[in-house]
Amino acid sequence: MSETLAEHQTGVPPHGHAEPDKFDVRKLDFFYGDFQALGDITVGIKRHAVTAFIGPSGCGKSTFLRCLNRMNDLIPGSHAEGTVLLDGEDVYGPGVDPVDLRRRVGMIFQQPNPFPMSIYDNVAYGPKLHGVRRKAELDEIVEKALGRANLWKEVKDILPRGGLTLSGGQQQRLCIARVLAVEPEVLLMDEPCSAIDPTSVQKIEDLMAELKDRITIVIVTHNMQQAARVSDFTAFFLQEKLGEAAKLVEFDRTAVLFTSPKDRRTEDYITGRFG
Amino acid sequence: MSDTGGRSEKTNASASGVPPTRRRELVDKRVTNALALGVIWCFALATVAALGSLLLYVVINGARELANPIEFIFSWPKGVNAEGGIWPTIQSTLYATGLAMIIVTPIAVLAAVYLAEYAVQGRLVSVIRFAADSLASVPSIVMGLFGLALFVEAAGIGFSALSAALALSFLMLPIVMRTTEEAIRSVPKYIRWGSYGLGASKWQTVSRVVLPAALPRILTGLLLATGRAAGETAVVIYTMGTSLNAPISPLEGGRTMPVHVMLMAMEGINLKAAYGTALLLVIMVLAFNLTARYIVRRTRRMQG
Amino acid sequence: MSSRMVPSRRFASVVLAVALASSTLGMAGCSRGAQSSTQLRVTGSTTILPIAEIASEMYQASHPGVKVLVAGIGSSAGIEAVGNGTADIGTSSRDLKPEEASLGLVDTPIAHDAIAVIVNPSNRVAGLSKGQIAEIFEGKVTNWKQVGGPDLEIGVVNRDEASGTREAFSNIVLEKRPFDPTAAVLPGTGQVRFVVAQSPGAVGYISVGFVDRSVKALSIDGIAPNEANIASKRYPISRLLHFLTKGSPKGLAAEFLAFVLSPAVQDSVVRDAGFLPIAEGAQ
Amino acid sequence: MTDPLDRGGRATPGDRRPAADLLHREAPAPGVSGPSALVPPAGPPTRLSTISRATYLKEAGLKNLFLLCACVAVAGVLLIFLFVGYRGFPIFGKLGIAAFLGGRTWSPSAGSFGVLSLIINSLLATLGALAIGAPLAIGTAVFLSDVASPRVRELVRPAVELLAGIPSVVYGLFGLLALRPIIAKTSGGLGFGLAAAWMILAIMVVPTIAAISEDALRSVPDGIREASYAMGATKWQTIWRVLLPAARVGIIDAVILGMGRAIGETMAVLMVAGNAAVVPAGIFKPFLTLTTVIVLEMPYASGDHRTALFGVAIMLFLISMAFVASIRLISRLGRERS
Repeated sequence: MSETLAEHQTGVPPHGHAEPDKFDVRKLDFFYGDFQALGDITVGIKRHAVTAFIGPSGCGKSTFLRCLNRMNDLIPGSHAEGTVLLDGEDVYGPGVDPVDLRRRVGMIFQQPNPFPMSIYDNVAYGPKLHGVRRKAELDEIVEKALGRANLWKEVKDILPRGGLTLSGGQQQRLCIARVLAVEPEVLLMDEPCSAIDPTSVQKIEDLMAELKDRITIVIVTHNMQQAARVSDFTAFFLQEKLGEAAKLVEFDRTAVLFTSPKDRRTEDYITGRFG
Repeated sequence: MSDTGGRSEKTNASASGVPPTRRRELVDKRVTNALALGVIWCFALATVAALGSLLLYVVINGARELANPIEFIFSWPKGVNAEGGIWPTIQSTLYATGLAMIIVTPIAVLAAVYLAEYAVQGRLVSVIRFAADSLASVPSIVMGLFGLALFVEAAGIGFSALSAALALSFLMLPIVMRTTEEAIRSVPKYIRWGSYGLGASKWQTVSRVVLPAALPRILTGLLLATGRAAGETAVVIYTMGTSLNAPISPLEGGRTMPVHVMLMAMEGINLKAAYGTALLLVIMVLAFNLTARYIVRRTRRMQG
Repeated sequence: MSSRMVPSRRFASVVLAVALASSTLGMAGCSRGAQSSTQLRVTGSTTILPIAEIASEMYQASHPGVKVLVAGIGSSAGIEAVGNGTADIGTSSRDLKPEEASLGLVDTPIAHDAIAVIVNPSNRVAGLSKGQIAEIFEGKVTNWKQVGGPDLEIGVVNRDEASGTREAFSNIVLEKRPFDPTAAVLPGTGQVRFVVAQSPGAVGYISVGFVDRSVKALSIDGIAPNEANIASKRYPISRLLHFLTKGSPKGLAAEFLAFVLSPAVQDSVVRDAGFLPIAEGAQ
Repeated sequence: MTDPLDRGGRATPGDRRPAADLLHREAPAPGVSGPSALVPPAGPPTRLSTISRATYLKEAGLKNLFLLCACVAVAGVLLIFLFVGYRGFPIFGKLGIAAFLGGRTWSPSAGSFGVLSLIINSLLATLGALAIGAPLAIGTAVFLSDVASPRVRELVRPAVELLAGIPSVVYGLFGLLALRPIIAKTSGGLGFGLAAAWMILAIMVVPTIAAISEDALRSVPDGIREASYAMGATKWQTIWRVLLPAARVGIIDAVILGMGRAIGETMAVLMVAGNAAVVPAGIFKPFLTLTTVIVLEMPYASGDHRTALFGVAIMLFLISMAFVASIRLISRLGRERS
């Protein structure tokens, strides 16, 4: 993609801080009805890097992830306050179309969720939504997306078969291919590996490393080893008391956060004292 | 049954130190259990026997009439006692029911889409649900008089397949609505998220992912409701009339199979025709039912 | 599927609109041309239904393009239908009531009918007096032993109020006194027949034309309901069957009426249905 | 189909396709470095598209269309009430509600339209049918949910479902021609009467009651069953003391729905009731109900008689609404208690 090329040409290091953050979140509060789920989150998600959100379950990391592409809009009675800037523009700004936002900020879920249709149609679904009609063009997009998801070789002969007939790990990669087919700028992954077998986990982690050159990746995981393996940056979330809003405790380069956390609570968590 | 029985036996055997009253309690408990379960078995068997005897009766008596099925199905009733075939009643039944299905399907499915996907719990939704439940429980004779008053007389459509279809669609509406809503709700949330996550709008998600996924169960509901409509008597008798006619235009009246059965039985002259028509009607309705079950089973196999 | 659903909805509404429009046109057309069109609606008595249906089949066979729609909905309904113009010919197995005189109907009798009182063949009673029958149907006599039969409860089978047979029976036998309200009310001649045939203590009344071997017709005041007795008018419970038109019959209605009165119908259909030709009774 | 993501005037013409779109949008970024990128470039912001009017209108329009469809159900109930009411209501004014509801004589030819006997008969038929049918149905439901082996269940459940699919006129035919002669032989009467109606209606309510009761029984968590067995209860004790009470609300709903089905049933009752407009003196005597009076007399009714029959339909409608309302009330009470 042109931006990536431009970066390399101008010699900016891929993860340099000089580059503006992809997401710039400022003082975000999030509510389910009257209950405040997230409080005062301020964080910058770095471009072309993998950022991991960790924390004990129920700490709001998934909720926060879903604020980034406004998936939370689907929950009746919820609302967000504060700003979430994507390339400098507020995704919660007046009139912003969450539907188009989600095309740019794709999402992978915990449970592999292929549609009950063929493998081909699963991947072609997104491009078709956005107006691609020509068969040849669709074929190309499908092959490319499956290729980027490292699934092409396994499924190229069984494209008309139902997506649900694949194994769990394959299904998850199919879902990744499905998202890649709409060329998102950001990929949000909500515990993508918790429902699949270890071999497939390996494949997906490899895939993330390949993809991050071109796509900004945010992954929620409760597996700290995974966070340490795949991410460049890590954010630690914590809900300290039941009924209180979850907060961002610490955010730093993964290497720093896991070796010398600044916050006591982070240290307790990563050393396994709770959670 | 057997495993609990086994368990209490074991208790009994090792109960040598237990006082006699306690032992009798255990025996009583076992006897009561066996008796009660026996009664439950009898109830279930009685239900099955009721179905069996009903079907058997209709089949035995109707089979004679259906000895020459082609003639019985495709020829017209002749003479004083409506002997011969029953083709016009079959055509009337299929016409009115098919038309009702065409009318009710889009409305019921979209209504269910609203309830399952768009509606926010509130006063309006509970009013809609109450109305649907009420509609489902309106006695069919009342629905028939309603059709007579509104479609046949006030709207001036007359005794016709269209009037019957409109009245029948009110009968089918709550059934199709409920089964479709359940079908839509049974589509996993995750699948919806997958679509939204790709930048699909709500309608795109509903129309391209949710409805296709729910289609088999929607079809099942539709078939069951259509079967119900095809067997309905009281609604059509006041909306389509009783004249023996094979309707071509929706404005023509006719006599459906259940109405024919009823008239033959009431008139009592040609009971053979009543049996034959009843058998055909039962076969038709069972075909709807069995197709519906087949669809469910096949989908379950494919998705599970 | 749902993208297909939108058009189908559109289709349905188009069908509806077209249907509604053409129905109004159709209705207008009907009311204007009812008398002279190629369609004739004959509605009313279930007793007359067999005659009307066969006659209509024969008539349609010899007059291609003509449609005769026959419905049996009861004499009263037939009279009302011809009165308000929803039928061209109303058929009735009873005479017009005084309050129906204002409808302006013209009566053409087409056949004689007698009403037989029937019992189960196992019943050893063979005949009753008219008075006894009246008492049974009024509910005053409730056991066969009161009229010389076995000790068996009488199961009275009555017809519904729409029935011309009931009307005639009420006029002739009960002299308009009320029926026993606890009696079973059955809506069809055949049903009365098979219920009586299946219940040992039952008694009912049906048109003589429908009596068959499954039931036994009682003689009344010693007179059996056979053809000779009916033609000679000795059998006490008999009546005329009527075709009614609004004003004197015109056009298709007149032609059909003439056909029904012709020997082709009178000598075969009317007789086959168990009635007597209108000319014969007059002798 | 129009592109739902058509962004009206805001997008550059011709950049509909996502890939191309993306390139266009990203293109300016590399040139701008540092914090200045956070400031939107001069000119209208083009990256985050706003909801276009067309999209918004389409989605809102569809939603309203669906709402409209859902409201057809409401309209149906109102129309029924309106049109049946419009035809039947005058009878209340003419006779007075008390004379209509409280009158014991239904004799149209004599101009008396008292429906009390018919109401009593309908209730007698319904309650008797439930007394037979409800235990049968609940027993069958228990059988299906907790007693039968999976294989037996796969045979019995379809049978129960098919029972629901059989047209009521076929039940009527069976009642009239198979059941009634048997009753006539054993009782010595005509065979018409409550006894015949009870048997037929009892079979007819079984599928309704059994299906809903079974759902209710199945929704009782397995943990509760296991807890009961673990305390040494037999299967029957578990069913009687634990499962049936736990599924109580659902079972009551089921019985009320069955009651609605029985009281509204027309054709089957018509064939076996015998249609005498009096409260019968015994269970083998003919009787007329609210539903059968309509189907029997409507073909020839005119004037006040016709109005009175529509009045009877209003009563049936209100009774069925009352059943639905009571189900709602019961399930609300049940929810509050638990």
